[in-house]
Amino acid sequence: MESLESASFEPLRVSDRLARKALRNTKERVIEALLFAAAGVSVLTTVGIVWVLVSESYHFFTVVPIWSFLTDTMWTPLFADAHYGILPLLAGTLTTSLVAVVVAIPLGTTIAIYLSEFARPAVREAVKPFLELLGGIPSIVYGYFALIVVIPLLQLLIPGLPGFNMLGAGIVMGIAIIPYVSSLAEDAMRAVPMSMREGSYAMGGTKFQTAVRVVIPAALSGILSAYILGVSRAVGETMIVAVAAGMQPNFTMNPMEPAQTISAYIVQVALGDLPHGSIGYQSIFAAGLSLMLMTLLLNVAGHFVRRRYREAY
Amino acid sequence: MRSIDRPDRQAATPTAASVAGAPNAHARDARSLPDTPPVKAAAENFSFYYGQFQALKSITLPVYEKHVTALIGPSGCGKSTLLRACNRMHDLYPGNRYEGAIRLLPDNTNLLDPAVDPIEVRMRIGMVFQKPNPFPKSIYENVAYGLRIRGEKSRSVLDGRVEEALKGAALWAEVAHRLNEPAFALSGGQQQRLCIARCLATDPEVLLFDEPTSALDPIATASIEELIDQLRQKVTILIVTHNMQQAARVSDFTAYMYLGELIEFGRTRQLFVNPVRRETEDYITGRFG
Amino acid sequence: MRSIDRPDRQAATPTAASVAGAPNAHARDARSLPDTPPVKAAAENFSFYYGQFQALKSITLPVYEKHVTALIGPSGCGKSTLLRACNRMHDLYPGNRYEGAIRLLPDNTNLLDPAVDPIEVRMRIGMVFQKPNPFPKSIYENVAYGLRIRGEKSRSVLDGRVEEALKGAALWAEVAHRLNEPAFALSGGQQQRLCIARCLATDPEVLLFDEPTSALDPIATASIEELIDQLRQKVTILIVTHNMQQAARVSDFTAYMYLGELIEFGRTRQLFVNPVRRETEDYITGRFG
Amino acid sequence: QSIVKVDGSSTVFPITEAVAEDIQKARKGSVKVTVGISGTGGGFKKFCRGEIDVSGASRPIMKKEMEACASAGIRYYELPVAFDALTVIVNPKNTFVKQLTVEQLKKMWEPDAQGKVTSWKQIDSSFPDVPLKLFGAGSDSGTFDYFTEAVVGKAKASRGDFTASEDDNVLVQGVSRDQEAIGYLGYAYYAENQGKLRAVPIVNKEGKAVSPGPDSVISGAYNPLSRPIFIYVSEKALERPEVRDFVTYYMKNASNLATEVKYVPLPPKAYETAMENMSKKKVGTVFGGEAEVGVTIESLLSREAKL
Amino acid sequence: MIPADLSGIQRIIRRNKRRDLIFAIFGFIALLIGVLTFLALFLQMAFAGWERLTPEFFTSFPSRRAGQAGILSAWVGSVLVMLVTAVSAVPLGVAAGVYLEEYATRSLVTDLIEINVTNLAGVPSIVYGLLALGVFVYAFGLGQSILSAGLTLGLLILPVVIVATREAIRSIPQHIREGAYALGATRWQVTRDHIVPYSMPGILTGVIIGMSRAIGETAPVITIGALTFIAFLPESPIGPEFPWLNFEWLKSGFTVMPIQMFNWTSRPEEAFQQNAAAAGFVLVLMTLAMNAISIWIRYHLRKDIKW
Ligand SMILES: Nc1ncnc2c1ncn2[C@@H]1O[C@H](COP(=O)(O)OP(=O)(O)OP(=O)(O)O)[C@@H](O)[C@H]1O
Ligand SMILES: Nc1ncnc2c1ncn2[C@@H]1O[C@H](COP(=O)(O)OP(=O)(O)OP(=O)(O)O)[C@@H](O)[C@H]1O
Ligand SMILES: [Mg+2]
Ligand SMILES: [Mg+2]
Ligand SMILES: O=P([O-])([O-])[O-]
Repeated sequence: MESLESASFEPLRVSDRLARKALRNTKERVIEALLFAAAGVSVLTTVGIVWVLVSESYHFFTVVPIWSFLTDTMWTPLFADAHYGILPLLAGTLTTSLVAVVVAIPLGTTIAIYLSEFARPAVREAVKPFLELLGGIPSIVYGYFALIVVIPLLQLLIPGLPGFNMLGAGIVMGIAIIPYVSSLAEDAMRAVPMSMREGSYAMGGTKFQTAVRVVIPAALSGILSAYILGVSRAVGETMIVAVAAGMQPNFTMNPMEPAQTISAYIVQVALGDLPHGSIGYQSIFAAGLSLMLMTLLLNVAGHFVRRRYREAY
Repeated sequence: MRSIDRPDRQAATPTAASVAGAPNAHARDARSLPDTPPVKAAAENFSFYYGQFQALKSITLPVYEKHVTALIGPSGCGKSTLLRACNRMHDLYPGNRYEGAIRLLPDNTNLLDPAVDPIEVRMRIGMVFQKPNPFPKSIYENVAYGLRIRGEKSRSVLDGRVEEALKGAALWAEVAHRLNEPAFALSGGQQQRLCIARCLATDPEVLLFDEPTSALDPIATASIEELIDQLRQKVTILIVTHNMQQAARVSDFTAYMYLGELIEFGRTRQLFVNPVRRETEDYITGRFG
Repeated sequence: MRSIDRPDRQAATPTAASVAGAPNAHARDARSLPDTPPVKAAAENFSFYYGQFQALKSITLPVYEKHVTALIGPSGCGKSTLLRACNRMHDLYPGNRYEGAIRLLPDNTNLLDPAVDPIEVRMRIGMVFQKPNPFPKSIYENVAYGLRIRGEKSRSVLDGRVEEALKGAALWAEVAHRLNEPAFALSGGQQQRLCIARCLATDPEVLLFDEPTSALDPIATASIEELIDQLRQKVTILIVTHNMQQAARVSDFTAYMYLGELIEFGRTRQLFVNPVRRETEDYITGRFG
Repeated sequence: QSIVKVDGSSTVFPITEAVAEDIQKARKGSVKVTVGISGTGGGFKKFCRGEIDVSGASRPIMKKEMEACASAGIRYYELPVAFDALTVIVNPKNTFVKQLTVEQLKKMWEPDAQGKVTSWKQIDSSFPDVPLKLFGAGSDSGTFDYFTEAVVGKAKASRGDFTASEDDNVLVQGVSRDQEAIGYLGYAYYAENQGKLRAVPIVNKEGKAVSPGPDSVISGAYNPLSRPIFIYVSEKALERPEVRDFVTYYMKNASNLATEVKYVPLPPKAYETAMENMSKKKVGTVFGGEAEVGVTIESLLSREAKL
Repeated sequence: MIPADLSGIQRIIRRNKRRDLIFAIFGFIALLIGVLTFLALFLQMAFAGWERLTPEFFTSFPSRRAGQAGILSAWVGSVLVMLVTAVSAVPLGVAAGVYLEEYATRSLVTDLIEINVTNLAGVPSIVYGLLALGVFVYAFGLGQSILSAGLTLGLLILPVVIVATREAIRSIPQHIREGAYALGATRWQVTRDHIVPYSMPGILTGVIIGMSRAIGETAPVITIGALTFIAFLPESPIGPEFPWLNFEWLKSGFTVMPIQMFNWTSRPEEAFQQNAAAAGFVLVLMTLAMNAISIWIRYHLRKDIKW
């Protein structure tokens, strides 16, 4: 017994060891708490966003009945005959997004299929950085491009097209979101196991048949989430529409017309200086809240799509 | 030359020269001999390279019509490589190279000829993989797939062929009432039979099986083996298996491979009971591998 | 308390209650041997649960000081689980549960006691993994790491210990001139010896090896086995291996496990030549597993 | 660090920017100026919160803003810097609009027109029945206030369904690219883009159609759309040397710089009087906090002298 | 229909392969559209802004004379804002990522954080602008400063950094962790000595991608209110005496590259469009450079660590 205790190999006595352990534990705890706090910041951000949007909108909705906000077809909060109908902004947002999606989804999907199923690896590696760069270009630059290049071109093709219109803005926005769609869709397709493709090729399928009939259905959930992400980008995109779509809350779904989107309204107002607390100031938060709800809806939809079409391979 | 047709009498494979001179000689021979069936396909001095690495070394091997030929050998010996060469699966990946020939009878086409479209080869030869790989579609669409890519649109033709194929794969009874359910809802064994039905629907001349039961439980395995037993009446089968009992149970002929070479080929019974080569014997008795 | 040191006379492990009454064959086997060395560590009625699944069932097993004890048994029998319990590796993952005790002598600490800091356990017990897992740092830093986390900063002390450890792992000659190169530049066998040196640098009381050569080629394997043979002079070793030849070559004692239970424990020579239990014999002769 | 903070009117911005740029060059960076563009109203809001030192204004300070300033204890000097002619612009390809009366403008812009007046034909039966596309100043701008006052008769009374922008390029681009468009903006912005836009002559009180331009502004013929523009300087801020330096520099060079950026400068006398008022600490406005239309250069001069 | 003979099969193959070819052509065209748009955009700006891309362009302040205007205050502003962004987002994001991967056991709280991060990544940037307006500018009283803007963009890229960190950490094989733990390392030691260093390339890639996105963000910065003429630089972050740091610049007003470009785009004068093109070109080069760096890191730095 005696010999056992003295033969301790640990250079420290037990009490020292305990002290060290306690110290270590405190340090570990403190660090963990700090890291947790850092993770909590993201939650605080969300709380902050919701709090700002809801509290300012709350004041807004004490003045403006929700019903008229949702049904009025005019949005003139800053003018004498003030109307607070979100519909024109909503129509603008949806129309520009729709144009963008009509451009981005077919092109993005085609590119994704081409890169994932057709292109040689060398081509894929060479082209992908280009697409990434396309996705990295600031949206103000796209706005400039829409205004200076694309809309004048469109006016040549379509006589009578106004100088600001949703078509031009939407097309450029579509190009801007192609990379999001194509890279996510391609990732989804590449995640389809080779055995699935081999099954189709072994039946005598061509690349196109394999891609369309086997790979796409198998990657459907990933592809759909890519689409949803694209839509959600389009809905929230600001500078392109602010610069090129016109700044007029115009209740129309005709892409040939100028209109304002929710996000563009917010920047427009922010360009001036509305006094803190005025109804105009609050109106941008009400608009922001609508925008946030739309993207939230898309996020939730994405979540369910991923659930519903979870890859079973 | 006799060696090919008479695996039971002589050792191993024919010499390179014997096949090179008369590509379809064994076919003729096969027909001429009473105890071997006609040849449906044959590898002739077939070598294969994954980039620099030579995975198969001058393989010469006949596959007899409407019989089951099993490929056995330790892991990595090149069984899958040989099987997959038979429907040009290696074409899907860059850097692979074929040498020699694999001929399909009766038309004596060299499957590996660059002028032969791999799609044509694959339309004639079906393949069933190690892991069941049904498409993410309904049961019906899985079976109809091969017909659809051949351009068949008539619903009634499809219906008929799908039923026939499912019956052929001994799956009809189990799925007849739920053809529109997703294929993933089936059990592993059912999925594998579905993959077989998928091949049968297009009437392939040869069916390739790559360890078709290694991902399955014993009951599912038994049902697949039984199915293979029935299929041999209609179609030529080449099967890779690492389970020697299975090879013994289902095959008529067996080829033993080692390190990319064909060591011995013969009637299954004979090869298992009385192998000519010592390596084969070591492997079969479990002393090695 | 002498019983601790003399498992040959009494129960294999220190607390009389646990082992003395235990009906385990191995305890008796061990005792029956004339001159067993002192016990360094011992599992006592040790059970382990992955969530609901019980992976180890009341294991009682001594590990003798400065000897090599091998754990053998078919895949999934719980060898790695037992080994990893010895340095509380399971604490890293949620949902695992220990029952019983693993005691470390001479201080008779129950390693599994929640009050015992797993870090302390791991500082006393080193571990070498199946796949060599050097850190992506220089060779020097790999070996010095254990000392650094113990707060050692003096360069001269570190230099000395690193050299000593590398010599102990029979690696010094090969790497002395390139201590600052990345560890990944070494061959697999060298990497594994580096991992051993990494443990040796901190003077562990026990070294755990989990199939340390299964990812290595035969030459590297031989060098590791030779190293283990030298190490036994200095440190107590517990090694998992699925290679029975290896167990026979390197170990002094062997424990055969099956389905989470310890079937038999004894001197290696005796267990291999003349196993007490039939299951062990079946496994050793290759009739099973 | 002492920075002169200027904000407010986009109309005044070109002059202020010129002053800011030149003084920073002249003083080799020892004076630092920031110039924001929040519109006249936005500028006054900040000004009366004490956030800025100088506010540009394209209309006189209004009652509400005076009260806000008073309650915050902010007193200010009102310094006129130039005259501007609000210019009604159409696309050069628009051939049917030869001139417009104030009544016709009112028909287009009054709040009642919102959602109803959508065709040129509704303005004048001689005009074709093509869509009417309106571009105008944003609701936070002095230009907007002045235009609505002058045309509709009440400041800020305007329809809301038009392309409203604080950003004058949006108006230029919009009108220059659209044959059916009409808009209004500060003369300087028209002058810079004469090739792309056409200014519409406006029928004045005397019944004559007059085009905007330096001469018609000085003569007072271009009414009611000419107006003085100002800067307002906080009394307290003026005690700071850099602000005083900036304002003095502004007054000394306003005449030249206004011309350079295409405004109509005031007679030298006006700037001198303003400086005098400042040195005599005459704070406050010469306007009653009411919107006023048709202030001529002479009347402005006489009012200033009387402060 | 189903071919029985070889020629039938060959006919079908020919038809199927034609579709293959047609699609391949389409795919190639789609790819070209993407790549060509990029080139068109890039070259258009390069040609339009070429004359302005002189050294003076980078060392001059904005000016009313397009020919003399430069981007000095803009690029310095961008750099400073990015500095705040990086300093705020990187430690927070990495710490959060480390927490989620290395520390958190699955619980309601961590689920919440995870869902939250995913959702934040989908929140439009303009909404971050609103958050900043309500919280930083008004509630915290930080005003329209570099600090407000930097923090806003920091929050904006936080999800990107978190996700990149997590992915990088996840790619570290478990046996490396176990190796360190087996030596007796504490969780923090493992994190500090192994997890963070080994995931650095991945984290850096994510950070740079996030920063390249932040540097081009316009809308949230406009929402804070940064549309200003600024012709001087904020105080230097390096102070004259110990500790040689100066935090005055954080409170300074500012402008950034995209805002400067937007500003010029908004000018009606033709000459400013050239400046806008030149500024856009520089901005795109900046983001391209950042992307290129991240691609380089991905392909090269990661090669050094292979498991
Ligand atoms: N894609 C590949 N690239 C390079 N070498 C490969 C590739 N696939 C297989 N090999 C190698 O070719 C040899 C034969 O592989 P193959 O898969 O044909 O073996 P196998 O007999 O089917 O083995 P198993 O029983 O394990 O399936 C092996 O050495 C293998 O490592
Ligand atoms: N993390 C885990 N969660 C749940 N069960 C596990 C886990 N790890 C191992 N098991 C199960 O515990 C049992 C013992 O596993 P263990 O890894 O200890 O076996 P082993 O004897 O080391 O086998 P091998 O020789 O294959 O390494 C097995 O049935 C295994 O499936
Ligand atoms: Mg295989
Ligand atoms: Mg194990
Ligand atoms: O910017 P404004 O001059 O129109 O107020």
